[in-house]
Amino acid sequence: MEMHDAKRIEIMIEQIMEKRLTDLLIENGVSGFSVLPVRGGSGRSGQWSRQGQISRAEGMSAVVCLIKPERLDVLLDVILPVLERHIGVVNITDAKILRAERF
Amino acid sequence: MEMHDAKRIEIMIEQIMEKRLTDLLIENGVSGFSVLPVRGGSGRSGQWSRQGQISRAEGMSAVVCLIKPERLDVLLDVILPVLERHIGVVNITDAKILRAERF
Amino acid sequence: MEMHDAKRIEIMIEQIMEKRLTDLLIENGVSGFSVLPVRGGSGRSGQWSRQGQISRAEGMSAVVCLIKPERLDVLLDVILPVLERHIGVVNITDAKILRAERF
Amino acid sequence: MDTILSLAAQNLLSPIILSFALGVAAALAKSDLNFPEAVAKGMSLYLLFAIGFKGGASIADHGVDGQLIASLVVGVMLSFLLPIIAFGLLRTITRLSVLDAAAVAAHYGSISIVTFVAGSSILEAQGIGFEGYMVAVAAAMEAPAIISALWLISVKGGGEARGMDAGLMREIMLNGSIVLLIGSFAIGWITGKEGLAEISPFITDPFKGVLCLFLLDMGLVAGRGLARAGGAVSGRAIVFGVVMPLIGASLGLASAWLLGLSVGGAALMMVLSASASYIAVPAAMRVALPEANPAIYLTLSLGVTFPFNLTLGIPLYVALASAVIGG
Amino acid sequence: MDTILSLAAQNLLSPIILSFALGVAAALAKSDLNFPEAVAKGMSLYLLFAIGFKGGASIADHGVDGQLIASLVVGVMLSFLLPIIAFGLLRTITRLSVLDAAAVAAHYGSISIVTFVAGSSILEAQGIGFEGYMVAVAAAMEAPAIISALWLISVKGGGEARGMDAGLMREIMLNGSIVLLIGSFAIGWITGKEGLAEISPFITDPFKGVLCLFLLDMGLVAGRGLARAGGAVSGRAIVFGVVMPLIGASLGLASAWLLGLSVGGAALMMVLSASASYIAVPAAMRVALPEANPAIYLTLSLGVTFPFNLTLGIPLYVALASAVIGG
Amino acid sequence: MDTILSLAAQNLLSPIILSFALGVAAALAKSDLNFPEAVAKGMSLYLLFAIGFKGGASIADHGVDGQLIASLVVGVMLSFLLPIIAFGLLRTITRLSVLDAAAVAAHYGSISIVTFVAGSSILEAQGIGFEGYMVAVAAAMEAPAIISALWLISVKGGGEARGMDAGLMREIMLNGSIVLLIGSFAIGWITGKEGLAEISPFITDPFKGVLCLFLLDMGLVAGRGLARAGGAVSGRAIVFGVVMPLIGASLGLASAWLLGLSVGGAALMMVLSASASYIAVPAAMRVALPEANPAIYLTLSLGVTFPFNLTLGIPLYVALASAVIGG
Ligand SMILES: Nc1ncnc2c1ncn2[C@@H]1O[C@H](COP(=O)(O)O)[C@@H](O)[C@H]1O
Ligand SMILES: Nc1ncnc2c1ncn2[C@@H]1O[C@H](COP(=O)(O)O)[C@@H](O)[C@H]1O
Ligand SMILES: Nc1ncnc2c1ncn2[C@@H]1O[C@H](COP(=O)(O)O)[C@@H](O)[C@H]1O
Ligand code: NA
Ligand code: NA
Ligand code: NA
Repeated sequence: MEMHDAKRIEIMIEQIMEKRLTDLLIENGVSGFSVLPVRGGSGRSGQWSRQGQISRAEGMSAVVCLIKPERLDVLLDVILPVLERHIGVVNITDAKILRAERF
Repeated sequence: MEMHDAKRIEIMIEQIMEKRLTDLLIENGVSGFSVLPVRGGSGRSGQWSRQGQISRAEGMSAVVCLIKPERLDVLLDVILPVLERHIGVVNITDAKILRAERF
Repeated sequence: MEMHDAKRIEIMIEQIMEKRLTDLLIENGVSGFSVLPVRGGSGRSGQWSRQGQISRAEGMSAVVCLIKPERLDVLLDVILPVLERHIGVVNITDAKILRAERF
Repeated sequence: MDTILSLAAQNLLSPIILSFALGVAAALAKSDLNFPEAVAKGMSLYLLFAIGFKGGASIADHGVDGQLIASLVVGVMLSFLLPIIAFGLLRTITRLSVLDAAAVAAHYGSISIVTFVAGSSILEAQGIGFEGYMVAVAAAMEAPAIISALWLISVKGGGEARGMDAGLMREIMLNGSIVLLIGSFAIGWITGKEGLAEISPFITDPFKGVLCLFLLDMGLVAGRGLARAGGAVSGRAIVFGVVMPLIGASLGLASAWLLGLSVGGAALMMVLSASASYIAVPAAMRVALPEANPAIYLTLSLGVTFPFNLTLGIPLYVALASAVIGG
Repeated sequence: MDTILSLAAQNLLSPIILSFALGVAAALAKSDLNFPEAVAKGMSLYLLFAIGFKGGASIADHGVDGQLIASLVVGVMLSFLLPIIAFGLLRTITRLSVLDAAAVAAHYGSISIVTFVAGSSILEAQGIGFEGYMVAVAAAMEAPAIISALWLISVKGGGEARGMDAGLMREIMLNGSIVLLIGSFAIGWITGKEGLAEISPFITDPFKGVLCLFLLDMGLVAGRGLARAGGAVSGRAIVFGVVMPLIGASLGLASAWLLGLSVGGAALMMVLSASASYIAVPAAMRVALPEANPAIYLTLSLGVTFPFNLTLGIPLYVALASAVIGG
Repeated sequence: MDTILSLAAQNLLSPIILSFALGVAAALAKSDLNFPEAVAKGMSLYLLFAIGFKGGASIADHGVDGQLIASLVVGVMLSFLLPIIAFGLLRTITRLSVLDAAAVAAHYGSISIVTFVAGSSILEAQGIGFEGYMVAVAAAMEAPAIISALWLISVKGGGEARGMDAGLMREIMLNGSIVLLIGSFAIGWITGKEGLAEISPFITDPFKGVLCLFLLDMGLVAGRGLARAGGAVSGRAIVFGVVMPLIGASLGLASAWLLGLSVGGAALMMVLSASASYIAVPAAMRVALPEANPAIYLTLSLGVTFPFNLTLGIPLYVALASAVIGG
């Protein structure tokens, strides 16, 4: 089984900023990512939950992005300005991927 | 790009125990986590799905928690008693985080 | 705190193939996994979102599966044929798990 | 006898029962028909709100009598008592552990609000009136059974029950269904006939149709549970799932007779005693008795007793209530 | 001609079409207006249940005649035949590969239940009756086209179709929409006029309003698809998306004439033949022909043919049916 | 005075207010009662569609007069002006930073469509008519306040506001609620009385009932916000949350008088001016002023002003409008 090194970047981001982030990713050639709903959480700005909410203002998404290790720095340079003044967190783990021709 | 070591703890837990877990996290000073919905799964207690359900009794959440490596043991000591008699799993991966001042 | 080595496999797969994949996992003795909804994403086949959709045709799930490292190859052999002609990605990270008796 | 059969036949061919049957059939045939979780939850909130409100409005209309308090007290007593009978029966005829038997017993002492809703729909279709406060009795009967079950374990020593701490107690008493049922009951009572008139096109007219769709979903869930449960539940346990509601219904009938309830009220008291919880109690059990096997209690309550009550039980209870109280 | 124009105008200015247009406009303007997936799915379950039930109840009322079987058989034959015509047309006028052409063809042989619902709403608004069993014909026409398409590929060799294995076959025949449509049709048939009366305030009165909201959502989805598809679909393919429904409708009209259907029945047979699937077939294609490009078949069926039928097609078909059958 | 009190009492005991109160009580008691996000969103889409459509249909019925344009212009002016007053008041009586004060001010210049819906329900219950185009005024008043607030920051220098770029501007103008409200208003206008008749069983009959459930959910959200906000909001800020709507309502009344609106129209203009946004503006603030603290503006608008308007405010405004305009 051939596996290739990759980085798994997981960005917890305000839903209201999600489109801005993914537009930027695509603009910068990062065309692979998945968006998972986040139902609630807690951070420096307190605890929250999406139950019964109707506005997009409160609520977060997890954007998971697998990329080649050598592209990590470029990616971070691109996304950090979007995140800077906003709440949320970013974590990066080492991963292996199959079918590397897709990245 | 400055990155800091962290641990990513992912706890798959029964929804009915979720609040107990997150209350405990906050009580013990772990104020950062995100809760993702889990739509179905399988484990020793069989396969399940949330489709069409109305009760919270069956159903799980994934609580993702990023912390400084040195706090891992404290965290595990705190959460294990809650999980002990319940179904679910915990996994921990090494991660890098940005903006470490937030943790 | 005793922790055990494990692999965390995260499979982003078309919803329509999800049951085929999980059936196969169970058939091959991988009885532990969790399915998380994916709300949208982007890849080689373009960008998509589940908002307002009613069909299962467009839409993906993330199947997260924790297994003992020595079983990874068997698992990949089993799942790859299902994924082969379909869109989606697989990533594998090293993880630690608690309560290894469950795996 | 004749009436029972014709009542049962009429009930079996009503849209709500056929919708449930469709759900079970679709699930057993492994169709991918399913309701999103949010829609199922939305329908259950609607049903609880509507049934509570209408109960309250009918009290406002007919006034309260001494029976209200008496009925509440008797309901609570039944809910405490039934788990003990259920536990004894389970330990006698099945091989369930103390822990599993107690968990199952808790379900049968508590009630199924959907069975109650179906029962009152059938009464209405037959033009049989009932005391509006039966909704309040239903709410009162949700929780006591849980305490009985935990007490049984502490006495019989079947494992370590996470004691009934204050947190769990509050969680049970303030669980969403009870709060919504009691709350809308109060709103119906306060706003009375006028309040009902304002929102009747929402809570009365489409009620039965929503109930059909909801029971379709219940059928899907029950059918999938049955298909999945497979070996988890023994033949003897299934016998329990049919006999226990009959015992419950008998006690309910006796209580109704003592209380002097109307035919409809008696039938509903029987329905409440005969039905088994599958929303509030399973959730409480996951917290208080996590080692008890959910496959057993959910299969019995949702897969055996719920369909039994829905199809044969309710018409039987209505016929018996008519014979004993009405006759 | 006059009637067609006035019918089309009247149709274009009805709340349901304007709701669809609002959705398309909002999507093209990149508004963030959207429906949660669960709500969209809930509305589609409601529409299927209601349309099936009403169809069944109308059969119970008017009785079955020999036409029912004949219509079902003809419907199935049309669904087998139309993909072959569509495939030929696509290979002639566009440059689609065998694989993509076959996948698109499967969609046009199958049907769009929402187009059917819209068609029957328009007939009702104009006081034109139709055979209740047309709902059953709709269900029967969902699947055969998929088999035709897979057969085309095996003959024309456009790639390796994951053979029509038993699992896929069952999945198609038992997909949620078919089961719900046939199931509620059966319930409506069994419970008849009385059943309908019981739940009519739920399935009849608010039906059109729900349809408006649902079409608003369909408009949003179609509009987003159009915006996104961009280059994926050629001008010639778009021509196909308008011409093919007209061919389908003609065959539907001829069939209806042979079957001796009423004006309304004929119009609905045309609507079924003219409409293209965007729920059942796309899902089947993702399993059977994963290499076929979804952007092509979804854009054509949901972005071109669906709006065409909804706005111009249906009034045209009604007018033609009136002229040919009614005249 | 008498009328005000009796109006307030009557309002406080209506099902919609009691439902809201039930939600707040359940949240404060930490019940786990909650609505899934998708259901809450579904209900809000329904309410927007219904209120927009009915407004449009009533215009089609009564025709447009010069007042429509005048009212829109005045509404936009109020929405620009109110944040400046709110900002001044906040900086005088509270210790909020420029940034937080501007963010709060933006909410009070904009409007709460649910408060508007509740206001029109109350008017209808009392048989008081109003101008159908008030819905359009509501939509026009959503956005200008945001521009005022950003302008305040650029003048007062309270931090770096992410300038009002074209993207954000379009996002605000085309946010889902505005598009749905204006869109369904247009559809109602175009299809008129006939369109309304077609879908009235969906958008009129069950409207109040849906509003009850929706306000129940709003109560839950507001109650949880209050419980959570704890120290975030000072006593003086709470005073602002009650005084500001009174100031807004006074300006609304004056404007209505100048415009020559009917009693009902004047009451609704007061409601719009008095109410504070909690859907569109918070979302815009998260983009434009991410450093402003959401706990402050959400607690004030949803936790203080919304309940105040719903319970005491609206009956007061109706009474004042009757006295000043009607007298
Ligand atoms: N340490 C963490 N681990 C996981 N998720 C986090 C963490 N910190 C913050 N989050 C998520 O990011 C959101 C905003 O965090 P904050 O910016 O700290 O208010 C929280 O509500 C969580 O959903
Ligand atoms: N190995 C695993 N990988 C991922 N999720 C798991 C695994 N085992 C269990 N789970 C999740 O935890 C739930 C309960 O597991 P169990 O305690 O084994 O019954 C399952 O239904 C899954 O959602
Ligand atoms: N690099 C990636 N990182 C995360 N998710 C991805 C990535 N590439 C693809 N995906 C997910 O897989 C889906 C199909 O990808 P593709 O096969 O490239 O069209 C996308 O819509 C995403 O949800
Ligand atoms: Na019981
Ligand atoms: Na067709
Ligand atoms: Na305002």
